[in-house]
Formats: sequence, structure tokens, C-alpha cells
Amino acid sequence: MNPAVTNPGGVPALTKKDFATDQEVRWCPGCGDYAILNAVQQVFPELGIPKEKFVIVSGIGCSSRFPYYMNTFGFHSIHGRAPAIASGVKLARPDLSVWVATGDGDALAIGGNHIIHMLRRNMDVKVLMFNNRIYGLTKGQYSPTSEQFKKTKSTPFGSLDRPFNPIALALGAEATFVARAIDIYANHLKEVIRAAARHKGSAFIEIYQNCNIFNDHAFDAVREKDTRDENAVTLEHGKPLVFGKNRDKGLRLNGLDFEVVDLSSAGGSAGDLFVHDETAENAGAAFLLAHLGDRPGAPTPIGVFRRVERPAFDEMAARQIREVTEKLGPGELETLLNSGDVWEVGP
Amino acid sequence: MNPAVTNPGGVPALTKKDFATDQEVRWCPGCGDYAILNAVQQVFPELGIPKEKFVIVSGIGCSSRFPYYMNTFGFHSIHGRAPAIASGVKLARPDLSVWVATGDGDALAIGGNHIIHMLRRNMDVKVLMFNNRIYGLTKGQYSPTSEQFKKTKSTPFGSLDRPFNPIALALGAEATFVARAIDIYANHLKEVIRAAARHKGSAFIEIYQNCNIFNDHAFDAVREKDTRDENAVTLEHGKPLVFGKNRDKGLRLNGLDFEVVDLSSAGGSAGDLFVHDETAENAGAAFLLAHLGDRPGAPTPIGVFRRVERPAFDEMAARQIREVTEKLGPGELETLLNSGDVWEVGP
Amino acid sequence: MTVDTKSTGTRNVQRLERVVIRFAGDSGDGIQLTGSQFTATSAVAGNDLATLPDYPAEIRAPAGTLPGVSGFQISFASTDIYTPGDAPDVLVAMNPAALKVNLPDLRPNGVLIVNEDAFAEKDLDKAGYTVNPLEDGSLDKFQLFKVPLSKLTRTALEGVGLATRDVDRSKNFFALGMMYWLYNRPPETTKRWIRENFKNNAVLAEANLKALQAGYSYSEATEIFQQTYDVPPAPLAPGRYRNVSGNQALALGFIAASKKSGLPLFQGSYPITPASDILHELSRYKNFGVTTFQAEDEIAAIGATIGASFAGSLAITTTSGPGVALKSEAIGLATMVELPLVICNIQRGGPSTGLPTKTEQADLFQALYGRNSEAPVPVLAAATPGDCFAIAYEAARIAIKYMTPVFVLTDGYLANGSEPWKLPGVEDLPEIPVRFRTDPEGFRPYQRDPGTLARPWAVPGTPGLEHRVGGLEKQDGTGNVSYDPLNHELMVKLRAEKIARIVMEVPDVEVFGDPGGGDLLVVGWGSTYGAIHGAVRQKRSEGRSVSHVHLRHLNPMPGNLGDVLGRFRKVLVPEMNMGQLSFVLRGRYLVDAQGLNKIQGRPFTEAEIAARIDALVGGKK
Amino acid sequence: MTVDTKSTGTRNVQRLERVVIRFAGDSGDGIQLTGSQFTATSAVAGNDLATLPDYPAEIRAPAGTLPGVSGFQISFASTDIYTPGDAPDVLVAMNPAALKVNLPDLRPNGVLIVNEDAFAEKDLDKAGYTVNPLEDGSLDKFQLFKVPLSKLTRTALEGVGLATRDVDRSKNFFALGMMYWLYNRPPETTKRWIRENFKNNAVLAEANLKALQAGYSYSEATEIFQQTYDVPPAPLAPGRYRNVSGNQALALGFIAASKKSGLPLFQGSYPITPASDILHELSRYKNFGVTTFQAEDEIAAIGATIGASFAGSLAITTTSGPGVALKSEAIGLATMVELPLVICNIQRGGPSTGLPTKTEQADLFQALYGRNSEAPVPVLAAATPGDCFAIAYEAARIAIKYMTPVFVLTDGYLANGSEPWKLPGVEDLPEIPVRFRTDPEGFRPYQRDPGTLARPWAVPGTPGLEHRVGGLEKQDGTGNVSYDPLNHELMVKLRAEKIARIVMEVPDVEVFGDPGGGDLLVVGWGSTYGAIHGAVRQKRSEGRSVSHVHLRHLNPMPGNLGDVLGRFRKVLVPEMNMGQLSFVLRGRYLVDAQGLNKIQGRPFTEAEIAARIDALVGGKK
Ligand SMILES: Cc1ncc(C[n+]2csc(CCOP(=O)(O)OP(=O)(O)O)c2C)c(N)n1
Ligand SMILES: Cc1ncc(C[n+]2csc(CCOP(=O)(O)OP(=O)(O)O)c2C)c(N)n1
Ligand code: SF4
Ligand code: SF4
Ligand SMILES: [Mg+2]
Ligand SMILES: [Mg+2]
Repeated sequence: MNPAVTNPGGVPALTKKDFATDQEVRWCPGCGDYAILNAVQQVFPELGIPKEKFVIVSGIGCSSRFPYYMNTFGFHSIHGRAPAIASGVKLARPDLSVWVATGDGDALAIGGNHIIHMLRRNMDVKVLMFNNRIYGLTKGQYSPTSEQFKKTKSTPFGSLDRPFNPIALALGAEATFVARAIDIYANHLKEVIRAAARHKGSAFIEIYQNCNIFNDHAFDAVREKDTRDENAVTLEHGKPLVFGKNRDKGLRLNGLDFEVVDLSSAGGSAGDLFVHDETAENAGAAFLLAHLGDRPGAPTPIGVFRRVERPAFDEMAARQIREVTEKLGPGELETLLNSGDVWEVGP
Repeated sequence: MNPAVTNPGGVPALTKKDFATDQEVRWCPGCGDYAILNAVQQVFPELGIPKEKFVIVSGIGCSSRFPYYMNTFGFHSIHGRAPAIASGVKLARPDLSVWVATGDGDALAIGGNHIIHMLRRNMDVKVLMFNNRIYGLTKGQYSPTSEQFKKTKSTPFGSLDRPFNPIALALGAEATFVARAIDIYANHLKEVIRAAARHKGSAFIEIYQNCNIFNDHAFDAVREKDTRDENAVTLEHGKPLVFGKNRDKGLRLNGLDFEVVDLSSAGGSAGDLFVHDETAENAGAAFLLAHLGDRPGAPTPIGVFRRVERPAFDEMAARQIREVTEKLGPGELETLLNSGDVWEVGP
Repeated sequence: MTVDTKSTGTRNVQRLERVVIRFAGDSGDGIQLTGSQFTATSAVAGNDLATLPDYPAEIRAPAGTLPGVSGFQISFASTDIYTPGDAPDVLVAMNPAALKVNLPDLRPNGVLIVNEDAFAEKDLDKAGYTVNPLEDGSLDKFQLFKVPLSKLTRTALEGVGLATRDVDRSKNFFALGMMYWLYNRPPETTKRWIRENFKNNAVLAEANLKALQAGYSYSEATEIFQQTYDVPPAPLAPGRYRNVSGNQALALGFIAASKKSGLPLFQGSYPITPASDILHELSRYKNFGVTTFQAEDEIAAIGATIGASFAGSLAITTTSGPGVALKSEAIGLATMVELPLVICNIQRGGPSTGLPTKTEQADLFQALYGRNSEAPVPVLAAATPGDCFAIAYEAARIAIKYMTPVFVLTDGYLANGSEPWKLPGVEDLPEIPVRFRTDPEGFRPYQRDPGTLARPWAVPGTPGLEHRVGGLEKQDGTGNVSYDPLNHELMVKLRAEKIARIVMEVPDVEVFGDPGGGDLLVVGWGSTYGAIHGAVRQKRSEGRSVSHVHLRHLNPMPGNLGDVLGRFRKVLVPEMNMGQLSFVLRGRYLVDAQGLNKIQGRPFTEAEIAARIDALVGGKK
Repeated sequence: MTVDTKSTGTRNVQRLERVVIRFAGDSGDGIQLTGSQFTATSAVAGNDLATLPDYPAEIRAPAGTLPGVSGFQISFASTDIYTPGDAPDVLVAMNPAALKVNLPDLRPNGVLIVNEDAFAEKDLDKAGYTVNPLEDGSLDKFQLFKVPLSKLTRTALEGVGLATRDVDRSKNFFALGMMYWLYNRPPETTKRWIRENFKNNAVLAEANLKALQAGYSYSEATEIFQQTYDVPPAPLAPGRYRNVSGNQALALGFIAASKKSGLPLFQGSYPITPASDILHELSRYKNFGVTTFQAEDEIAAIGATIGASFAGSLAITTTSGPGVALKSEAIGLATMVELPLVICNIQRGGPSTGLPTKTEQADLFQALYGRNSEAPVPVLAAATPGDCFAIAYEAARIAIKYMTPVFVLTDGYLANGSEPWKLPGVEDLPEIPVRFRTDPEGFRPYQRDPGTLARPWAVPGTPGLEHRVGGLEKQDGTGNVSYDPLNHELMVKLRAEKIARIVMEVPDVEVFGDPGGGDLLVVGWGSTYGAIHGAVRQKRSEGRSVSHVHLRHLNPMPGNLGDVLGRFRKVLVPEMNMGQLSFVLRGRYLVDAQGLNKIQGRPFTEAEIAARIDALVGGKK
């Protein structure tokens, strides 16, 4: 059961402060992680879930210190394995609200396999992936999301790996909820987190997060006030894709390619713009949008790319146990031990 | 360098027999693996690559016994790790033709992460993934490609996992060459293998392979003579998508959805059929095609979904070494040891 | 030991104390089935017994070849027995390859039954015979019975309505019928099994029933065997019995622990030979509230297990050596977060992929030391298939009581082998009290129980107990991250001390033989129990001063072990490895333990151990 | 040991034998940089030296807090020294937190230099001081120098054109300038470094140069120190020297092995503290033909390494304990396929994530035993930062000669610590002959060299040598898959024997002290070398019968070790773990080795070891 759904009321009203711990927050001053922490601490009290029902699991990395600062049950585990541990928690206790806090290295380098398997299973766990396109904690090596040819500690002559597109990867893994947000745009980030919490099943949120020590300015185009409106487009369910400081640009499909339409010019009409549908059965549009930002001139989408309903793994697992129990009757140890060919040896 | 390209001639003509080993082939009689072995043994001699330049790396599984039966250099490694080992071989010796033989479990369960990373890097390694939708060697547990609710040894009441779509996953991982073939359709399979060999960079081929012991009939719809023409559509570069026993059905795009057109009926016209372009920059069409088979009534595509040129990782790595060496001069050990603040202690 | 198996020339029933039979054939021949049916029947007949299945790594190696040979050995007796026997008294060989592979083990004058229909030239070829061994006199020293099994089965099944290929599949039941007749065993248990198992396929059921009966009748009618045998029931301790394999018993042990503790059972696993059957077994018991999770790999399997443990389940993960290697990092995490879970290693031949279907006990070092840094974990090992139940149960109990991961070691031989198992009374099983922390007052995640040093189990969902755990060093008491040097040393020592205190749960070793000491003490662990015990009994009966101690707890070891070792002039440690326990005993107790090491993927025979005992304390010359 | 550091009241230069300085401040204060500059200058001045950096696990813990404190200790001397020193003679504390963390270590009457500008109330608060320690008399037992470092630096940098925040960053150079004056060191080396390092930022270069000079001039002008010190050059063996850290030396060792063997170097790695710097270092040397591959995880890293080895590279993988745990399965594979590679474990505090930036040597068991089944691997351990070069080189040589994976153990202390290192002559390095098999005639993949038992290295691309390797058991000679029981035993023993023969490469241990035996032998391995050696020298100078043996080869161990151990009445094994080497010595040699175990994430001091020596063989009362 989704605790957000089954515990709608009766819970004492919580506030942001309830979710803060007594541990000093130990990220670098200026790190984008602070903003994310802030957003989560603001959203959690709204969800109508008792505090003790939250579990936050993380791996290793700057981002993975997240649980220490959230006054919920928390597990700062080992590098890359948070989705596996979270899956165990959720399977054992489907009534809990289980979250994973992870980084681009933790989730997509060492932990890539666990993430994609959790997503395809649709385990009801929410993933907050702090993407700073760098390994922060180990002091600045390139990550699987770093741009190609990046000079880092481990690649003084430039990296050679082509990066993952985390949204495309999640879609390729059949994820049912895929979204992107930006650390410092609190309202949008909170909206996305809320939507993930409401979603029944796996939710994957990529959060662009600035690491001002090892990869400063990585997201300036979409993160700085003066450039972001031109470079980012916010996906809104049921609405046409419009962006630009003056909301004067739109996106239209031409065959399988998106193209930018100048709404202010004569030829541009809002009528033929692409209308975003988070819930489309067909993940094709989401996949196309995922790659939109790769193309020069095209904006980077933020928001919910895909949100479709599928039975959650943990729910099905619990149901299977119920159904088999109903069918066969509750297991009796005595009977079980005595099953098969049993014989008696007399005294 | 791609050996297929750099060794165009001067190689003594090889035959299928040259690629057979003295080891008894130990798959179950009737196993689809035999057909794949046969196809590969037929294609390899054609490639103009000296026999000793082939390396086949595998993991563990029935499929992974493949190297034992190929008279090339071979490495039957550990479960899931073939892509990593193959990457090391290729990086160390870019002149070799490096192949991975793997199964759906080996490649997508334990080995999922290595596969997707190798694909995004575009390491020039070719992957033959024998997809029998089951764990064969361990005697019949469901795999990450098994259909949901499957009853197997480990899921007597039905599995709960939603399967991966291997083609979609590879596309989501930014693969540059993605294809699908069927074990027993030798000519098509060989064509696809040839195309993979010619491709410079990672190639991922999903091969539907019948495991007649633990998952017989899994692919009957597209594998049996009498049903396949209706259920499979062959992707041909630059050609419209047509299928059916009488080639009387076609596929047309309607927005982002494919729909089947009855070419024999009045309304059906071959003119507006979708024309397949393997080399489209935009992977959107390939992604849509990957999910085509999920929909009732729509055929399962086989052939090359995507084939785009990107620099191969191994090539770039070799070039980087060359370029840095040109720039800094070949490293001298004596100079290196003596670099930094060096001082002399007199006798 | 068999009393006398020689043919006397007249048909009669001879009473034997012990018989060893080996069925062998192609992996497609249903040998494992035949063997387990004979086992079930012998069990019901009240014999003590032990079995050893032996099958190839390939699913189906090419029919008729040597690598494709599958075997099943059973020893059954009217006395206590400890092993499936050394040399078989009877060999049933379904084809030339099976004959070739197994003949060297058959004892002189043993009974040899072959399917002569399978000795055509091409069959001989595949097995590498240049001349037909049935005809060249090379089998003269055995009691050879050439039976046209295929032909007889076909005749018997005429009209059943099966294709020849399918008819031929029933010939194992024909052979089984013959063996039942030979050993005066009623075929009823097997008939019941056939009816139950083929209930959805009436034709196959009928075919197999007919073949079984035909084999039985054929033996009676033709009087092919001039003598039949009877092995009376063994004087087993009174009680209810069933036959279990080690993997079954292990699964049952965990279900029992789950029931007794009141905790739901969670299994995170990834298939691997020879551990997969535990997953197969447990996945059938959903109505016991069991959650089985087939993960994407071994790391995810233990990851989910740790998560389930954190969330309050009785959580276990099952695998074999290569899987344990992958789990090592996570096991370290489990020692740091001090959560209860059980890691089962069904050992197999190594290193690396090694001999996946063969047995070995070479992962003791890995269990004890196979992690980074100081991460001690209790290690238990089962001695017999039935003992797997008790070990699983005990491991779960210790894990919960001490809040620690626990290792259980068994091996391929125990996992697939079986023995009659006296059913424990559910009420006799030790209690497994679980005390989840619920009181927020004064709660500190690493506050330890003064007796066990266990920290509290405070599961998510409990109001007021919100806390964080993780792999960084923890501050004593609070569990907060701490880089304090002295705290680190304290915590390393506390974790070690907690495991050391588990010695309180470990019974002192009991010496079989001379508790006061003597010439030689044979120390074993794991599946060597039967072979060592048999050999030591035999040598004692010959008057040797030799005793046996068998360890079920490898860490911590029994408190009196050092003392006991000191009482013997020599210490011998037979192991299916290069001397791992032996090294540990040397290191811990500075005792000059000697190893008897067999690394052949198959268990010791009693004779091998007996021979070494002779060499050490003088035997018959 | 310092001869005399007491202030005499008049300005003069006093000659000292040894000085220990610790720089401490916020992690943003450039402490590591300051320390390494002082180190470089002392090295060039010809001192022997040893360093110990100590930094927090967080990238930037909140400024001014205790967890954010970073430290760097250097000991430099005119004599041979072995450790960075026990108690510092001088402490430079940039803020209250640094003072609080480090003061307990400062020796009585030690020099204490503090930045008094950093002692405002909010700074004191963050460090948990309720009263200002600069004013409450609590520092009276030290020579306290309160310097307004921030203010002085700002004054000095007026007009350079930097924001205050950036100006403040230069205060470490001011402090460094003061220390250079105090120890009569020319600031030239550092000036050169600043110019080189900030060549793209003229403003910063000027600022730092000015700050350095200002600190120097300030000390001279104000005569704040009534005395300066001179530590003359140490009588190092003649030759060319440079200062290296362990990680640098390790990287150089592999490059040297690559050059000498003629094999391209391949490194497969995944970043992890404290091993990442090896990857950073090697990735700079592409013009040496080095391929560095940052893999997606540790398993892929060793996978690629095995692949590169198969393809004929000198292949290495570098990591720390948790990474080794993940590699264990693949290491087993490497032992089975018998390919040469080197696995470096830069050990850190554990278990699990443990204390990632702290040192420990608790992965010896893991290196020796941390795999499934019998998969023996040679294990080498470096004793000092400079020794990492020789160990890396030797590991590569053995790997190639014996066709085997080889473990190299160092630790965080060696990795980040540094010492003057005498440059080896390139021509003096032992040859590393490589004989790839090229002749197809009679080629068998597992045909062994009769001397070393190495199998041939037949790399892909060689015509006629096509063959298959893998993790299943191999047939002796042919390398074909074999399930034959006796072949398995043979192969297990051959693999073990091959590793055992590496003893031919291992020099006999040399006893420092009394080779003929005595009261006490202290046996060490790894980074404890300096502390043990210093303590043993000291105790010998006091007349104790104590000797030292240091193991660089942990498997196989030197051939004469058993003999040597037997010559001493007691054996003491100091280790930064719970007694791992100690246990191995007990198990192998049945010697009653005692442990001195420190598990605090930091190295032994000489005093700690000396104290235990006293306890065992009677010391000064
Ligand atoms: C098994 C293992 N390998 C490597 C490491 C070292 N390590 C810690 S965090 C990290 C990467 C962190 O990157 P990311 O997940 O992007 O987190 P960030 O610090 O950038 O938030 C690495 C490589 C480790 N702790 N454990
Ligand atoms: C580390 C490890 N875990 C598990 C196994 C057991 N195992 C061997 S093959 C296999 C799955 C094989 O499935 P697949 O890759 O689909 O190959 P198939 O046999 O179907 O061709 C498993 C789980 C192993 N050998 N090693
Ligand atoms: S290193 Fe980067 S990601 Fe890590 S805390 Fe500092 S700013 Fe944040
Ligand atoms: S089990 Fe299946 S996949 Fe394996 S060899 Fe047999 S038929 Fe082929
Ligand atoms: Mg990151
Ligand atoms: Mg498969």
C-alpha cells in the first residue's frame, strides 16, 4: 500500500523542523545539496505520512549523506547498493514510504544495474538522483554523466566516455515515473517530489545539482536566472510546450523531430505545438524529449517526462502471499515438517 | 583500428571449418545455440580478419560456452563480466576483433551494468546476446527478459518482474548499433552479424534463441514458419516497413504511434508507410520500433534498429596516447624519475 | 558393511546389513529420479541411509558421452550408517559411458546390471570403447546381468499410445522395478509418487507404472537373480522420520525459525548451483508468509536481505562460493550496522567457477576472513543433510539474539545428499524471542545489551525511534558517525567481543571415543562427518586409540576445544580443501594439527580416512 | 629526537637533530599544501624526513568545526628517521578548532603558533570553547606565539587586487614564511613552485609570493622568535633524491616495470580513497604509453585489467579494501586462468566504509584468504612511501615471471605520507624478461615451465595459438575443461605449488639486531616499519635484547623465517589490526606470537612500541 494513500488523515501535522536532525550538515558552503535537502524537508510534512514511516536509503557520495540530515529512518549504505537495500525494506514493509538519495556516480556508475532493475520491476521506491556530473566525495573525477572530453583529476587530457542521458536510460529500463528538476528552483522541485510521492511505483527524479567545488557552473545555462528561461522548457501535463523569457517559443513535432517555433513571428502559431502527456502509454514522446537538450538551440526539458500506472512489485508480492495463503490455507509448521513420505519408528 | 577494415586482403581464405574446435559441443539436442554457432562460424571466415585476431569473451550460462566451440582466442569468464573483460582486451589491442557471447541472464541480470556502460562508451566490441528468456544453465529460473507472471522453478506462483526490452534498454544506453535476429533464420542472422562486424563501435545483437528444455516455444510466434510472416517485420534500411505472408501489411506513423496498414484493402497505400532509416541521428524511431511488439496486432521487428557513427572508445584512447606522446615526446623513465625537486647527496 | 552378497546358486532371500547401489546413465535417463525413488522406498522401509547424487555441469551433455553421465549412489542399512558408501555393491549402468565412468568403483564380484540394448557400435564409440566390454571378458570378475532393458520396456508398453522416444524414457522405471524385486521392496511408494506426479498426464503415468511393474515381474518370472536380498529396518531412535536433502532441511529450518520467532521470512537470492534449490523450495511456501526475491545478482540479493532485516524480517541470503565473494562488501556493511541475517554458502568445487556441480569445503577461510578489515561473523556448518535443519534454525536464533550476520556453510554433497531425518517436535525447538525496541525513551541505536552486547532492533515504522545507520564508523552508544580514534578502537573491539560471546551459545565439544585423551583425535567439520565417524568407529572396533570431534561451530569455536585438543598426542584434520580448519586450529591453539586433504570434488570414503588413521597410529599391515 | 629546543632568551641559531612540526587548520586553509611545501624545502635541504597528512572525510566540513580540521605533520632530521614523529615540537594552529583537536599531542614547552585573528567568539563557539584559550592561561606550559595572521596578510597584500576572501586564502603562505625563517630555510623552492603552479593566474601568484615573503620578513623584523633553528642535512646515502609519497612511488614503480619489460601499462580502476591518486598520477603519463581506464565499478575495473593482461599488457588494478571485496570473484578467475596482474590495496580504516581517510592494515586476511576455494596469490607489502616503488616493481616482475595475480598492500599512511627517496638507477633495476609464446608447434595452454610452473603467455593475435581459457577447472597441460577428480586435485596443488615456489624470489629475512637470537623479536609488516624500527633502535641503545624483522613478502614468506622466529624467546607483532599477521605466524610456524594492536586509524608512535618492548623485556622503571 502506498502510505500516502492509506494514511490520508489522523496524522499530527508535521512541519519542516520535524524532519531536521541534530547532525551538523557537512556539505561545502554553496553546494546545491542544501537546496535539495530544504525542498525535501518541506515536502515530507505535507504528504500525510507519519514521520516514522519514512525510510531514506543512500549509497556513498556527498549526496548520499542525505539521510543523516533527515529525521526519519535512514540508511547510509555502501556505494551503489541503495536501490537493492531499499527494495528489501519495501518488500518487507510495503506500508513504509521508501526513498533513495543518490548521486550520478552512485546511481549510474557502480549502481547502474540496481537502478534499472528496480525501475523495471516498478518497486515502489522513489529515487532522488543528485546529478552534479562529477564524483564529489572522491574529489573530482568525471562521472557517467560528465560531458565527453572533460578534464578532471582522472582525465587530465580529457575523458573519452560518452555520457548517459539519465532520463533516456530510465525510460529504456521501462520506468513508470521519470522526471527532472533543478536544485535551486524550489517550487518546481517540490512539485516534482510531490508527484513522485503520489505515484504508485518506482519514481526516478534526476536533480541537476551544482557542485561548486569540483564542477561549478555545470548547469548555468538552465540554472542561472538570466539564461534559464531560454534554455529550459517546463513540461506540464496537458499543456503545450512553451518557453522563453517572454514565453514566445514553442515546440512542435515534425515527423519524429521536435522543432522550435517562434511564437512571436508571423508563421508561429500555438495551435500546432506539442501537448505534453505524462501518462501516454507510448514512451516515445518522453524519449524524444529526453534527447531534446542535446540539440543546439533546443531547450532542456524539466518536469515529469512520464508517469504511467503499473502494479507495483511490492504490492504484487504481498498480494501473491495473501492469495496463496487464501488458496492453500495458512502454513502450519507441524504439517509442513510432516509432509512427504513420513514413517514411524517405534520405540 | 577495425581489423575488418585494416585487413582487407592478404589473408588466406578461411572456411567455416577453420573456426570449429576439437571440443564436443555440449548443448542439449535441439537447442537454438547450435544455429547461432553455425551462423557465426559461417560469417567469421568472410570478414577478412585473420583467425588469430578474433577474441570471443563470454560470461557463464549455456550460451556462454560459446567460445569453446570457436577456434579463435576465447575467454569463458565469470558471470556477467564479459563486457568488462572484452573492454580490457580491446583497449589493450585495438587491432583485435572482439566479441562477447552472452545470455539474457548473463548480460541483463548480473551483467546489466557492464553492458550499458560498454554501449555508452561505444567500445568496439560486438555483443551476441542469446535471449532464451530463461536461465538455462541453472535449470530454469525466470530471467530479466521473461514475461511477467511466468511460472518457473523459482516462481511456482508466477514471477512479478516486468521484463526488460533489451532493444529499448540498449537505445536508452545510447548504443550506436542495435539489432535483433532469430536463431534459426540463418541468412538474416548472418546479415545482422556481418553488419555488426562492419560497424565501428559497440554493436548489440539480441538473438531470440529457443531453449527447448526450459522454455520451449517462447518465440513460436516469430520463429515458426507458419506464423512468423504475420508476426515479424524485417527492418531494411531505406525501405518501407512491410510484412505479412503476402507482404500485404505495412506500418505507418500516426503521430508517435505506429499503426498497421492493410495494403490489400482500398485505403491502404504503400506511399505513406514508414521508411526505415538505421542511421537516423534521432533514436526516436528505433525506440518506438523497439516497443512495437508489445502491442497486440503489431509485428515484432527484426533487423538493425539503429546504426550511427560515433568515434569508438578504444580508438580515441589509442589516439589520445599518440597525441599526448607527440606533444610531450615519448616518456623517458630516467627523466620521469628525476622530475620534481631532486637533490644530490654527495658521497 | 554387507554381510555376504555372494550368489549361492539357489534362489533365496539373504539378509544383509548394508548395501550400496549406484544407478548410472545418461543425464537424460532419469537417473536422479530413479535414485531418489529407491531412496524414498528404503526410507519408508525403515533403513538408515545416505545418498550421493552426482551429475554433470551441462544441462544435457551430448547423449552417450562420458561427460553426460549422471550417477546416484545410495547406501541403506539395518545399522547406523554415515556415508553413501565407498565401493558400490551393485552398479546399474544404462549405457557404455555410464559403465566406463563407474566401473572402477564397483567392488570385486559386485552385481553389475547393464542395458545391453545400449551397447551398439555407435554407443561404444561415443564412450570410447573399441571392443564391447560385455563380450571381451573384461567384466568377468563381476556378476554381470545383461538385460535388454529398452526392448523389454517397449514390449511392456505396447499399446499405451506413446512414441518410441517417450517409451524409452520409461526404461529407468523398468530398472527400478528390477531393483525392488532384488531387494524385496514393495513398489508401492513409487507407484503412489507416479500417480501423484503425473496426475495431469494419464498416459505417462500409465506408462511408468507399467514399466515399473514389468521390471518387477520380469525379475520374478525369469528368475534372472538367483538370490534376493533383505535389509531389515535400522534401529533408528523412535520417532517420526522422513527423508530430506540438505537443501530441503535448510529451507525447513528457516521456516521453522520464522514461525517460532514470529518474524516473516525474507530470502534474497540469485540462482547458483548447488544453492538454487533452496530458493525453489522456499518459493513454494508463500502461504507461510515467505517472501522470496530473485534479485538481479548476488549483491542485490544480499542488499535486499539487509534491507529486509532493517525492516524487521528474518532475512536470509543463499548462494555458493562465487556468490559469497560478490557479497563480501555487503557482509562488511552488515557487521557495521549490526543487523541480523543469515548467509548460506552451499560450497562447491573452486576456485572461480571451478567444478560447479561437485562438492568441496574450501570456503571456510572466506567465511572467516573474506572481507576488508575486522568484520567478524559467527560461522556454523552442518554435518549431515538432516543437520542442515538444526544449523539453519540455530543460525537464525543467534543472528537475532546477537544482532549479527551469521554464516552457514554446507556443501554440494549435503545439499543434494539425503538421509532419514527424525522430525523435531515443533514444541521442542528452542524459543527465538524477538524484542523489537519500541520505547523512544532513552533510545540510542548502539546502546548494547550488557549480556550479549547486541544493539536494539528498532524497525522503521516505530514512532519516536527514527535513526540513521550506515557503513561509516559509529560512535559508541549513539551510533552517530565518529572519526574519533579511540572510539574506533573501542568499536572494533566491541564488535569482536560480541561475536566472541556467542561462545555462550556453543555447546562444548563431545569427544566420540576417549574424552580423556589418547593417541589420535580426528577433528572434522561439515560434510566429512559421516566418513570420519565411520572410519573412527571401525578403527576403534579394531582397538585403535582414536577419537572423533566434529565442529558445527567454526566461529566462535567451542570453549573446551583447546583443552580437548591438548589431551591427544596427534591431531588429524580431514578436509576437502588444502587444510583450512587445520590452519585455524594451529593458529588458535598452537596445536600441530595435520591435514588429510582431498580436493577431488567428491567426498571422502571411510577407507581413505581409515588408511590415514592406520598410518598415524599403526594399522593392520 | 631534538637536542634542545628551549628558548634561550637571545636570538641565535641553534642546531637541532630532529624537529616535528604539525600544521593544522580548517580544510579550506590550505594545510596540506603548506605541509607539502615545507616538506619539499626540507627535502631539498637534505634532511631525512617523514610526513603524515590527516584530513577529514568530508570535502569541506563546515568551516571552523572540529570535523573540518585538516592536519599535516612533518618530521625532519639530520639523522635517519623512521616516522613523522610522536609528539610535535611545533604546532601551527590556524583556528580554535585546529587548536582543540591538536593541542593534546603537542609536547610540553612546545612552540605553539596561532592565528589570533581567528579567535573571535563565533570561532570559539564552533570549536566548542566557552572561554578563549589564548587568554585563560591554559596554554602556559607551551611557548605561545599569538600572531594576527589574517591582519598581517591583508596588510601585506594591499593593492594586489584581490577580494578580501581571496586575500585570506594566502595566510597559509604567510605562516609558511614564518616557519622558513624560524628554521633557517630559504623560501626559494616554494617560490619556484608558486610561479610554476599559478602561471596562469599572475595575481594569485603575486599574492602568494608576497604573503610568503611577508611572513619571512615579519619574523625577521619583529624578532618574534628569539631563537632560530638549523637542522643540518642528514647523512643519507650518496645519490640523487626526491621526495615521494607512497602513491606516487607506486605509480612510478609500475611505469618503470612497464619500461623495463617493454609491456604497455594498463590500469583499470575506480576511484576510492586513498587509492584514487594512483589513477590521477598514472593518467598524466599517456606519453609513456599508459592506458588508464576509469571503469564503472571495481568489478569492471579488474575485469578490464584481466582482459588487458590476456591481451599482453602489464595490467594493474588499484583500489582500497571495499573495492577488493568486490574484486574477489574476479581475482579467483585470475588465479584459474593464470594471467599476470597486480592488485593494489591501499588499505584504510574499516570494516565497511569505516574511516575512509584514515589508515589501517586490516586487509591482510582478505588478501590471503578473501576468495572462494583455494586461490592462492602472492602478497607483497611496502614498508615506507619510497619502498612502494620497489614493491610495485617487484610485484610486476613476479606476476609476469610466474603468470599470476599478485597482491600489493600499502595503506593510507604510506599512500599520503612521504619521505626522501633515493632514485634508483634505471639500469640497476632487475630485468623483467617477457617471453610471449609464439611457436604453435606443440603449444599447450597449460604446459608449465618446469622451474616456475608458469604457463605460457600466448596473446591474441598470435597465429596458431588460438585457445580458450576460463574459470572452469582445467585439464593439466591442455587447459581443456575437465571434471576429472584427480586432475582437479592435481591442479589445485599445482597452483599452490607455483605460488609456493615464488619463495625463490624472496630474500631471506635480515634481522636488525641479533641474528643469532635473543629475548625478543619484533616482527612487522607494512607501514609500521618506521615506528618499530625507531623503537627497536632506541631500546637496543638502552641495552635491551630486542631485534626487528620486517616482512615485505607475506606470501610466500621468506624461507628462513621459521628458523629466525625459533631463535627468540618472545615474538611481538605490532599491527594496525586485531592480530592478522600474528595469527598467520602462529598457524604457519606454531610460534606463540603476541600482538600489539592499535586500531585507531592512525599509525603507531615509537613510544607505544617502546612501551610494549619494555613490558616484555623489562624497561626503565
Ligand atoms: C566500493 C566503493 N568504491 C568506491 C568508493 C569511493 N567513492 C565514494 S563516493 C564515490 C563517487 C561519488 O559520486 P556521486 O555518486 O556522483 O556523489 P557526489 O559525491 O558527487 O554527490 C566514490 C567513487 C566507495 N566508497 N566504495
Ligand atoms: C556469480 C555467479 N552467480 C550465479 C551463477 C550461476 N549461474 C550460472 S549461469 C546463470 C544464468 C544463465 O542464464 P543466461 O545468461 O540467460 O544463460 P543461458 O544458460 O540461458 O544461456 C546463473 C545464474 C554463477 N555461475 N556465478
Ligand atoms: S564536493 Fe561538491 S557535491 Fe560535494 S559537498 Fe562540496 S560542493 Fe557539494
Ligand atoms: S538448457 Fe536450454 S539453453 Fe541450455 S543447452 Fe539446453 S536447450 Fe540450450
Ligand atoms: Mg556526483
Ligand atoms: Mg538465458
